[in-house]
Amino acid sequence: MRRNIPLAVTFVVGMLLIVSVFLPPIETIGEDFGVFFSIIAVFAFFLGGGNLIKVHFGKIMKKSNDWEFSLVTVVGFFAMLIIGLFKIGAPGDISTSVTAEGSYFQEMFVYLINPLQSTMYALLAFFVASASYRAFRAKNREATILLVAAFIILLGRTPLGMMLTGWIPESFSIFQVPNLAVWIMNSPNLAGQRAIMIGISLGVVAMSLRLILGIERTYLGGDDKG
Amino acid sequence: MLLLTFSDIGLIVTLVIIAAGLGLILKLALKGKEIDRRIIFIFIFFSVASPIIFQIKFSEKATAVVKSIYDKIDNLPEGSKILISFDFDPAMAPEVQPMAIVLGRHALIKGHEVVFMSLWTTGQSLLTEIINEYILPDFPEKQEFIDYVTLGFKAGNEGVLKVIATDFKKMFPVDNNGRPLDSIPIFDGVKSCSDFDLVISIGGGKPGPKEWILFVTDPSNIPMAVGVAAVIAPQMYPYYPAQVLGIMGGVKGAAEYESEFIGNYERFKDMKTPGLLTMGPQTLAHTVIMAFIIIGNIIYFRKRKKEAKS
Amino acid sequence: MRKSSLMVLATVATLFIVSWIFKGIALEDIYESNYLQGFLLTFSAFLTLSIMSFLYKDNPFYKFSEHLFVGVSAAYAMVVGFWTTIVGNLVPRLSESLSNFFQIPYQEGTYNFFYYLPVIFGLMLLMRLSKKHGWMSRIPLAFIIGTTAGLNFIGYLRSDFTNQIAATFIPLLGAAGEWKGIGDFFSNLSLSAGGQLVMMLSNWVIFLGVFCGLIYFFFSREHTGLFGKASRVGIWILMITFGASFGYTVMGRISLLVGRITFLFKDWLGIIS
Amino acid sequence: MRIKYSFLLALFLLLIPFSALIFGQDGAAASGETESADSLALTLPAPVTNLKAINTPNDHGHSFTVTWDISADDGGGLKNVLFYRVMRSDNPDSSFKQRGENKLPRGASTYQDNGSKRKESDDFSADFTDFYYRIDAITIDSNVFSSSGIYGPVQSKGEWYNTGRTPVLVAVIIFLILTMIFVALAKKGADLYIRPLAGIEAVDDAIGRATEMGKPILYILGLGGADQIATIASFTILSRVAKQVAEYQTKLIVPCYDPIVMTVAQDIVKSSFMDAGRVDDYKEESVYFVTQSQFAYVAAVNGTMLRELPATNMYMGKFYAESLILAETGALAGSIQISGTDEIAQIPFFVVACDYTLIGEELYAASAYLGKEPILLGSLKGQDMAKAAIIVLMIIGVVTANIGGETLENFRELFKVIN
Repeated sequence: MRRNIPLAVTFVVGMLLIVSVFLPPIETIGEDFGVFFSIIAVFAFFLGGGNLIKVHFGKIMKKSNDWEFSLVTVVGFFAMLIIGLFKIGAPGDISTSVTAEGSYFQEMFVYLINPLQSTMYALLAFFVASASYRAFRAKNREATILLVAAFIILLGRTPLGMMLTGWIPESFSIFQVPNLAVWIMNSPNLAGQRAIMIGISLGVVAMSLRLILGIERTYLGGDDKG
Repeated sequence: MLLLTFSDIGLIVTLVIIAAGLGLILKLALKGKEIDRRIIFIFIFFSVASPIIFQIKFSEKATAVVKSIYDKIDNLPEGSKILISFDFDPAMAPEVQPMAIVLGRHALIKGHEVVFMSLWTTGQSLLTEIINEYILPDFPEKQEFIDYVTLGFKAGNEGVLKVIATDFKKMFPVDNNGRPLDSIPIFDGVKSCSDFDLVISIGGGKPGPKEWILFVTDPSNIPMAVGVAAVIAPQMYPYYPAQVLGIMGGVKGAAEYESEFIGNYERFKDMKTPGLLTMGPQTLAHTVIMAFIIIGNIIYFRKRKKEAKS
Repeated sequence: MRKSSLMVLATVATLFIVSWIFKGIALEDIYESNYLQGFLLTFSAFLTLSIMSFLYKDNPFYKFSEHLFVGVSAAYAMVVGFWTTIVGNLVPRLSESLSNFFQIPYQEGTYNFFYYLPVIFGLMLLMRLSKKHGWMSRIPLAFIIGTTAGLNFIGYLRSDFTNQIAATFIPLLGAAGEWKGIGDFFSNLSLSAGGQLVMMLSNWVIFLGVFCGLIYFFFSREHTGLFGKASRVGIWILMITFGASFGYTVMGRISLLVGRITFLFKDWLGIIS
Repeated sequence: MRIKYSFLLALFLLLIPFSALIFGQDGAAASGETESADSLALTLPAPVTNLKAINTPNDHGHSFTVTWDISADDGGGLKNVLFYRVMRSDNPDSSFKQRGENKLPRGASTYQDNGSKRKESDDFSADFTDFYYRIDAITIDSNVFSSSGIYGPVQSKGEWYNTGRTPVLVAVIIFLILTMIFVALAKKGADLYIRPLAGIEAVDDAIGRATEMGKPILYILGLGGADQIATIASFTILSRVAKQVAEYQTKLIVPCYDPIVMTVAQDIVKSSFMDAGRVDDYKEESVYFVTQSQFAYVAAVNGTMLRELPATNMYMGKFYAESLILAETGALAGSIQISGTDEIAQIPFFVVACDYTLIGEELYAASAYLGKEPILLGSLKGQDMAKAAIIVLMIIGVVTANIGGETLENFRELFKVIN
């Protein structure tokens, strides 16, 4: 029972959406359901925020490792929540956008969230280097192909590529590294991407069907009472 | 006397440090010792930061696709008519604006008569900015209407192209300032796009280089060159070399052109080259990454040899 | 805390306070509240460096930034969700008085009552906090998953996958009109990057690449014999794809770092113009 | 043998909808315009002829499809027609207004006039109400134009079934039947082979390794919400992992990016522990919410990796730019890493930085692999049949592409119909 109702809901909703494509009067139901989803997601914020506070409060109470930093999280969380919900420092009345220029909420974004997130993102520059060093090794045939493809593309994006292979005559110009790099991007790379994409599309269709038919039901957890 | 600029010193110091560091690591690598990743991180930070601080540029050797544009402009007889269309917006500008600047300079210094225009609404202000702030200050001797003219933006997307392919003055009866084209010397003898010796479109969206090729230059066999954002470049290659004589792809393409240009024109040796400047950190970082890939493989094979022995 | 870490903490704090003062003085002519602006900039720089310090090893500065980031960003997402979804989407459809309170236009519509459905589902989701009725939270989940499955099933069947297949229909001898007969082909034979041979080669590689790639993804057949060989070629194509995509992305990643370093040296330290 | 027949049957069935599409298509009006007008004379152009407006078929009403023959001076004659304007009124004599924001370019001969379905809207276009249409052929000067005769009255109405999408319906039904056949076969106990996947086999080893080392397992569900198929696939993998973890009594850490995903993950882990009969070992804090901000989440997970030093990291689901940050930090912590995503742009980073990677489709197949339930395996088999059909179609497509341009266009067109 506790498992069958949800299964039935999934089936009905899934089928309804499939059928709606063929029935003009309910054609837009998919969009409406999308909005519904985002509304449900906001309710889930209570669960998420509650869980976050619970975890960090727990750490503070127990004085477990690094509890001082949990305090930072909790203070930051509530400060931002209050600033945002009451639109503190907003340049106009309640109808101004919460991210309006000059509001404290936006200032927090510009001076706090933005540097943090762009620096986190920029760490990738370091990690592409360390990953290249660690993983591009000619251990076997596949790894060698991976290595060579990456190396040619890298070389093609520096002046070195042209310096090393610029002497190759026009009638063999495909072997000039920059040209070769373009060719790899346009041909084998394209083929690989396409094969993966077709596979994914097919997988999504099959997986969706398994979900609607209730063949795949692990996401519902067990038949327990919890 | 040896005259070294600030950035020359920076370049030398940077290269020496990186080379020495890599040499040291190579020595360790030959013993089969793995490198701590923090060392790689330091190299990356250094190779990105120092070109920014010292404004380091590396000279690029132009690839054939870029060189052919350069040669075309260089070899056209003085007084040839060139049409340059700025088909981009501010979002795309960092990538393609360097091309617009260097092409404008090159065309003017060769004494060609240049016509600037744009198919994008936002192109108008970019056009004015690029011409007035970057190109003209270097050419005080050039006169508007005789050496160059700005037609500005014209709405209508491909529609504009279809018309100017056969009749230029119908679409542009007057220039940017309202001056009739008939009274502009450059347009003496220009009826349609076919009367230009070269058409260049710089952009990456729609309408852009692709539309120029399809509607104007390919049907009328007009020499055409394009400059595009890096992501678009692969889509342009099928047109090369039959329909377009050359392609500049992304900042790299711009940098190659700049390098070729400043290498050949003493007067512009010290000009601002945004393309080459952007490529500085890229080139150094890419080279360092490649060096580490090679070192990684040396270590791997050394280790395998050792294991095979024992 | 050990003495050495206290020393580090004190040094870092002093450095940033000094930087704050200098920045404040430097900004005197630009901003009215120059010390506040100076603090904000310095603090941004501190956060930037704290995150970067993670590359060396985990440390208290990173922990501080990380925990601050988590708290503030979690609240950020919730606040934006509240204003855009609840106030932006739900309120104008359900309550005129609340719409007036938030000063947004009330959207009258015949089917607005449907919007109680997500509210009910949302409340059911919260039921999981109760031990007895916790199972009810599975109903909204089932609704979400049903929606996902339905939309994806029909969406992928209709567009993605048919488009991808259709794109593979390429002429193996070159585009229409380009094939000028075998004599012409041989007399112009070259490995030039824009030449016909290379173009043909590309088309063959794309076709065979997709073919072998798909073979690789076969689950219910043993990959042996001819099938196995094709599947092996499939892996190679995939490996080229991965290597090339990786190499291609490096440029974009370096640009990100350029952005951060420019912030540090230009906006904060003012070393470069 | 049975399998072989069903294979052929499946192949055949799958080919039907696509061929059905050939008949379902309607020829799109293509207007070949090559020359441009050379005279600018502002004489009135010839008006359009043969104007018709009909209720747009296969929709929910409030829409008309207007067609006409282009003006004699569009592309020929005086060549002075540059635009068309579709005008509508509820009165045959007056108050015609332009429909749509922009004029139509020359050469256009059809327009779909969609009005709003909402009564409150200014653009509301009521069903079962008389409307009249007129087309203006406009020259370069928008004040110089000639109008066609008035067509009408015409009424719009809605339909219940979209006949244009019948081919999709056929495809849907066939997919359903296909899956059912193989699931039924599987239930009857047909021996279904599946080839080994290294990434899947590594899961068991990785859990064993974690147990031996006494270190935790970190499971990341990705950045997708519960509305992503990849996330749902990840749920099923998590449930297997959790079951084994419960049996081996290893520690499991699941930091979540999305609150809904967190609730589902909590349910899954808890019931897996129950299934394993170790409900007392279930710790609520093992599945927790972090934040719904990409890089803050990564920052926190990175910290967790270096502080907890998990023996195994699993990344399954939807990942974006953070993929490499996570995988490299995990490698630094010395963990064995297994990943799987359907985000094509991120697969390369996982392949490079992780020990095992499930590429795209393999992620969805993983649940069937781990469960070894015949039903799931049957559905995998059905999926492979579809793949075989695609390969056949591809070959046919390439062959037609080489026969000639027109055949190719027709064949390609057949795929465009599914909309």
